[in-house]
Amino acid sequence: MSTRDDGPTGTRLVVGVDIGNSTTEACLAEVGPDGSVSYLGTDLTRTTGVKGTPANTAGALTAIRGALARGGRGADRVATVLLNEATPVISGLAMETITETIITESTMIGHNPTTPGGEGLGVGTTVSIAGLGTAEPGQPVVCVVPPGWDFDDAAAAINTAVAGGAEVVAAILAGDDAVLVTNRLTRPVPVVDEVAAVEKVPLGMLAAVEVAPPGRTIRTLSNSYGLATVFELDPAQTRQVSPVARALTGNRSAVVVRTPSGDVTDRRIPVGELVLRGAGKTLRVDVDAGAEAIMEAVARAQPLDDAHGEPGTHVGGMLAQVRDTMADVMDTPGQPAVPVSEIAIRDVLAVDTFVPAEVRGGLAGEVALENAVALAAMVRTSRSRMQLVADLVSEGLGAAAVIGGVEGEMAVNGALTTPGVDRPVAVLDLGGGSTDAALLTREGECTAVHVAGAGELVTKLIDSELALGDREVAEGVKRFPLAKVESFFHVRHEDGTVQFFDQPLPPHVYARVVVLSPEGPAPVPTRHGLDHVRRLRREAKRRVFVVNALRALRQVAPGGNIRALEFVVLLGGSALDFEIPDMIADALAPYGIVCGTGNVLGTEGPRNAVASGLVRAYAAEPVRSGPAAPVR
Amino acid sequence: MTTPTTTAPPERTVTLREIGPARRGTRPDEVVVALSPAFAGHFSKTIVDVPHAEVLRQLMAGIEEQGVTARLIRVRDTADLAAISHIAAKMSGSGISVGILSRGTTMIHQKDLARLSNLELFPQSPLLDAPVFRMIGSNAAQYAKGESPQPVPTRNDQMARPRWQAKAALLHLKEFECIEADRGPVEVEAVFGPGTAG
Amino acid sequence: MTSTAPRQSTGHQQSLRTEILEARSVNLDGFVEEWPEKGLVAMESAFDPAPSVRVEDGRIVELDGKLRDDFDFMDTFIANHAIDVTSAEESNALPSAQVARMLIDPSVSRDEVLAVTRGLTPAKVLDVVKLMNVVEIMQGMQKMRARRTPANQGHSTSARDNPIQVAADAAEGALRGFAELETTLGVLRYAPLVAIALQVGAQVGRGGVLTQCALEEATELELGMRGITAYAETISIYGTESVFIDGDDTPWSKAFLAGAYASRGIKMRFTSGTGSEVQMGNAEGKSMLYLEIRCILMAKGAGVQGLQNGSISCIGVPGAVPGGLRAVAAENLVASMVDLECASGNDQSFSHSAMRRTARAMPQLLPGTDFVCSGYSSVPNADNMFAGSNFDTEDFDDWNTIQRDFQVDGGLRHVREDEILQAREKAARALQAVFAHLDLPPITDDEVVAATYANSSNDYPFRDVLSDLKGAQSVMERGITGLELVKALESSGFHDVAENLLTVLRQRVSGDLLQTSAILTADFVPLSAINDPNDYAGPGTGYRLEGERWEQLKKLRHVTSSTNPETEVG
Amino acid sequence: MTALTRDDYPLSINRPELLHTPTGKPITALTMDAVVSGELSAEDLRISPETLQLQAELAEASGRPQLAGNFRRAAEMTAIPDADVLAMYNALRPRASTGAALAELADRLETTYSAPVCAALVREAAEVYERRDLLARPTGDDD
Repeated sequence: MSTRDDGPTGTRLVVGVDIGNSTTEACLAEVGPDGSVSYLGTDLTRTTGVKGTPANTAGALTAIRGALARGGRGADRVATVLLNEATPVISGLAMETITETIITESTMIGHNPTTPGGEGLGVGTTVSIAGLGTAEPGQPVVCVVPPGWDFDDAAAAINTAVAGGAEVVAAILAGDDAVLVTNRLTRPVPVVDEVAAVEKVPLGMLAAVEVAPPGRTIRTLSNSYGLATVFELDPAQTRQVSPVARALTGNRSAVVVRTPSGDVTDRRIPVGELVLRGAGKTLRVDVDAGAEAIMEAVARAQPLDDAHGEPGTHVGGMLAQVRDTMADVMDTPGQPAVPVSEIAIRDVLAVDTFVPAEVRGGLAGEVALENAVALAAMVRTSRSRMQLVADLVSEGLGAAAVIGGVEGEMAVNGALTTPGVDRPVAVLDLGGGSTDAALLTREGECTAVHVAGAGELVTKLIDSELALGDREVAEGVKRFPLAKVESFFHVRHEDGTVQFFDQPLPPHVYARVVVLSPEGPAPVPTRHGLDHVRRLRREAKRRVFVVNALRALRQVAPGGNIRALEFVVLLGGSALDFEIPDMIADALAPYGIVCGTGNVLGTEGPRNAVASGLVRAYAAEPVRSGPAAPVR
Repeated sequence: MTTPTTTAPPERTVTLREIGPARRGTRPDEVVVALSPAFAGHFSKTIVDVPHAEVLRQLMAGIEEQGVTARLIRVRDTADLAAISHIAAKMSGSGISVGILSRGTTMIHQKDLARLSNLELFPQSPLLDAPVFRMIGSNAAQYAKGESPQPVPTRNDQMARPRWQAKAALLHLKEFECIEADRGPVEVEAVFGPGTAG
Repeated sequence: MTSTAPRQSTGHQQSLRTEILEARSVNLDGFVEEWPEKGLVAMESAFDPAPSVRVEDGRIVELDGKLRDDFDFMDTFIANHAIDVTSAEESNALPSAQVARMLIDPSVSRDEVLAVTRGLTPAKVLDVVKLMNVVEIMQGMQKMRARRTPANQGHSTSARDNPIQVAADAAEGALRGFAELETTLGVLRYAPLVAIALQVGAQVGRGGVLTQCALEEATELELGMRGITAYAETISIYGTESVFIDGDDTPWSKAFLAGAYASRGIKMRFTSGTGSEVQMGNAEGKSMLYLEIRCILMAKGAGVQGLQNGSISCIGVPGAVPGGLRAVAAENLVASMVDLECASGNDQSFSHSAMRRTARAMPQLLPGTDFVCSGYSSVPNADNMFAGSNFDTEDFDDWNTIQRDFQVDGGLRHVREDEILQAREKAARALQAVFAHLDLPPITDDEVVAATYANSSNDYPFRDVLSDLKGAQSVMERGITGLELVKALESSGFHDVAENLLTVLRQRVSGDLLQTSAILTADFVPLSAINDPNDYAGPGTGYRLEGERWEQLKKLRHVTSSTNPETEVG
Repeated sequence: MTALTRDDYPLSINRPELLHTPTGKPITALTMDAVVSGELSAEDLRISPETLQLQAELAEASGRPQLAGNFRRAAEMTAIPDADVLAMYNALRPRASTGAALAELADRLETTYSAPVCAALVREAAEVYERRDLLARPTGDDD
């Protein structure tokens, strides 16, 4: 501490307060008459209410009191509280599935059961097991076994028929019985099982059943010419069945039935338009055109004035809801409603993703990875009610409270306290709903932008792509490294290293892919292996944070040229992530930029940048202007 | 509810033939199924009348379908499910076992776990039917293969208490009566009676 | 297959009447034959020990036919702590019939009975109650109940652990008359939010209602110490040494825990019940009632003020054997006749038959107990996370009618719809304000409306469970206590609720609720066996349902007015 | 001061002057104003050992010696931190502690916390556990 409590005249106790979307941070410092700053303590608490609204007061006071307690100062000594000029930013997420796979006339079964029976290819006419007795000898048949048949009975019936001369070349079962039946057959044949809607398999049709050896995939039915050979197709027909072959690629087992006009189609679902207004243009883009087309349109409409989605679609609903929420937040009783023009969608991020969905017309609950587009949108208003927050804070604390600076500028200011950083510097604040960037040039000019899409979108992508249906689990996958529990006493981490334990791990994680949360390993309920989950997690982060980092930096970089930047400092909650900072640094490396996670004041890590930036800005001012005044 | 046995009305039976003292297995692809003292002996069906023959067939089928081998033992000196299952897990080449009491209560165990712990427990014997036993066998086999099966969904019924609580206690006491102290576990072979073809 | 499918017919032709009887719900219940050698018998077993006691040098050296060297730990604990050594030999020498007669004789005061029972051994207590039929047991209960004024306890839980539902149902339950409300969880991590909701809702419904949240010991104790809950009762004890050890406890560990709760000013009772030992296969050949009497005396010896018994979660076992419910009634009587508060069961799904369900409660409802139900489900049974109670919300009007029919006080009353809606709405609003104040996940106005008119958890909008769980965790991490709840209520304009809660918290400092059978009246007067002792001394004495309370209980949903029969009163 | 009788109950109404918080405040200081102004902490809402002794007197006077004994143990336990109370409870579980560990616990109760009544309970448990084979075996044996 460089000053005494009742230090020399002119020493002032100030608190910088940053009200963010999710956290409110405070920084307590003494500012000497010469502008010197002694930092006394910081605090962090959850933001109360939507940022930029009077509900923030409670959280702000909590953070101020926390910083005072840590700094060992009483509230009565505070000269000025400095608040950031925070405008409300609300973000929303939506997802539209844009493709649909449809099987008609039950032409194929491609669900890939874990345990098919037998091996090889069998081609014959489909016959119900009850009708096997009347099957013509010498005519190859594919036996169809409905639900309710015991495996012993089914095997016995087939063996009896075979003994009587029937030529059973393959079987299709409703239950999970393929290995059981095959093991009991006098003459083993390929068997596909777990076909829940087996009664829909058309009887009396030519069908092919193929099962590959363990660890292999089918070769004939996934090959258009293989299908052509099996079913004696002409070139036109071959062209028609090629989607079937494609759909079966990678499976260990499959059934194809030759029906008059059976087909597998991959249909695009029209899900409406996105209307983007900006740069004097109004652009329309079909959402089902995919992320690339949407983002290209967004780029052409920069700066975006507003966006609308088609009513009745997820995207339309989401955009409307984001807008409505903002309107609700901004409306003050007794005052005229906020003009809609002030509540406009200012950025949209589209990301291609996929959603596991059950195939229409499938017989065995086949799941196809359908294409989808995830959208994040952001609305911010120019209207801030921070002055009201400042008044309330002042009243609650009994000290003056002023708006001390604009968020982005203050963030850069604070980031400059990171050791090793100098102007020109850009900061990237990696938050929950939006990714923010600000640039401070060598000359001291500052520009700032917010772009849509951040941590919450990553969670949503992980949730839907892994079909978890549980945001808490998805959040865990996002935040913590993975491991596979290989025994009760060891796990293999995602980097391949093994860790041993003295005490046995809890039974519910045994043999599972887990996330290593601070509370211990938590299982990820998925059939996918660790590598798949890891790849998907990193890809989700890349598509959101790396893409947005580049997008945001381009918007603040001189002439849109990222190479013109020298230092990039990562801030915000997601800058604490175990891999996002590295991914962004890797992406920026080719541009010759120094990029890393901030360490505000040399102690705070990526936290407290705005709050300490407010204090720094204040300290720089009074030297020239004397009394506390808002920094512009 | 439909069960895989609906088309086979003639009830299958099972007798257990003792082969000799149970031994620790070495095959990593086996699951040891441990039967309680009165299973398929003093008793022939579970608390809700699922025949023990069917219980055993389905458990073994679930294991076989996964390409894993089932080995049966009978534990004679205890009727405590955790103890039965744990003894079996220690004898299992894969370290995985399924333990089952006469009334149907079932547990999947693993050799490195504490005796009173388990991988999956199915405590509500009145709610266990043939398809559930199949899934239990299948899951045990998947654990043996080092896979991560989704736990078999457990069911609950608030009114099971008035209907079954006392009978469960009675069956438990009867099972206790069949305990033969100081007799170690024996390896057994299941010989299924009429109705089977395999 | 469901566990309760109707029994299959035998294939023989049945009479049409048999078909009707077979279809009756009572035949979905299970019944078994006795097996006394294994303890599968209610209270009449040749294998129970004969009473005996011998005192040497101020120490019991023989108990029920066993010498001290052969005592198991239950015998030891009971001999060391439960039985009054000075009177033991004399009391046990009294003929059992004489003690039984004292229990039912109005001219013998409760204190005079206690002077004898404090010296009785477990086998002697059994010998005494074995002489009593169920009417005599009820007569004994009427006099031996510790608190003069009977009361009732409710369960307030949610299948979705929805705090708003718990708050609204707690408010309604409190308004309907429950003196205690208990909750528990599906997802344990929800506990802090649900416990807060229960407390806030209860204090909206009626100031002074006591709440508890059943959890594992550490968390339950912590919530209690923070003043988020007010009492605890799920501390289980068992009648044989082997089952006690299976539960990973001993009489000494439980006695220590009893002291721990009292040291934090938290009211507490133990839990036990007939059937638990045989259910776990280690009844050691003793009848269910004999083993339960050992539990009751163990509780007495540990110095807890009360006991929840009446078979509780094992009710299916005594319910299936002959005379089982007589034994259950007797175990409640024994708890009362050794001067413990008795929360008398009727708290678990017991029968498919409505007739049996009602009959099961008569030995407690008619004479009155300290808590007739130790958990009447004040939510629909589908939402009851204690696995269902013997009575639930659908039975409210039946219960009220039975109280009116027999002029007995079962602790509840009919409340007009408008009052209920108002209380539910206010509870939801109060919780909304508390959550906002504590910066917990917001409660929307839609949820408040839903809470006002809802029946079950299905009638509420889905909560963001992830945010709720994070909020719940933050309650624990931030060290939020009952004081913060008071502040939140006060600062958001719920002054009356804040005062109610503060008064309940203040009680902890006084310790008044630690005394036997203590509850808080609506005027915040602690009412216990000390200042409201049961003074029954025959017809016209003791607690009588009369005056204002009787006028309350005369009201039902539909009662035709005698002055204008074209209208209804109420 | 003369011993309390049944007529003194409830103390919160009849003898509030006897009641203090562990922090030394009278019970009448627990007002809404005090809560709102932040004067009260959670510590102010705990029961004091003196109050538990008073309730023990009341229990004794009402013919409940065991209940009184529990209150006396509780009065001693007010000094023991929450985590330690739970740890001691766990130590008393069957086969959780060796005889030596229980003896040590009893000594600690007596010397560190001046809790002779609790110590006596632990010593009694140790004696019974030894006779009933409920002490932890010195070496681990989990089978």
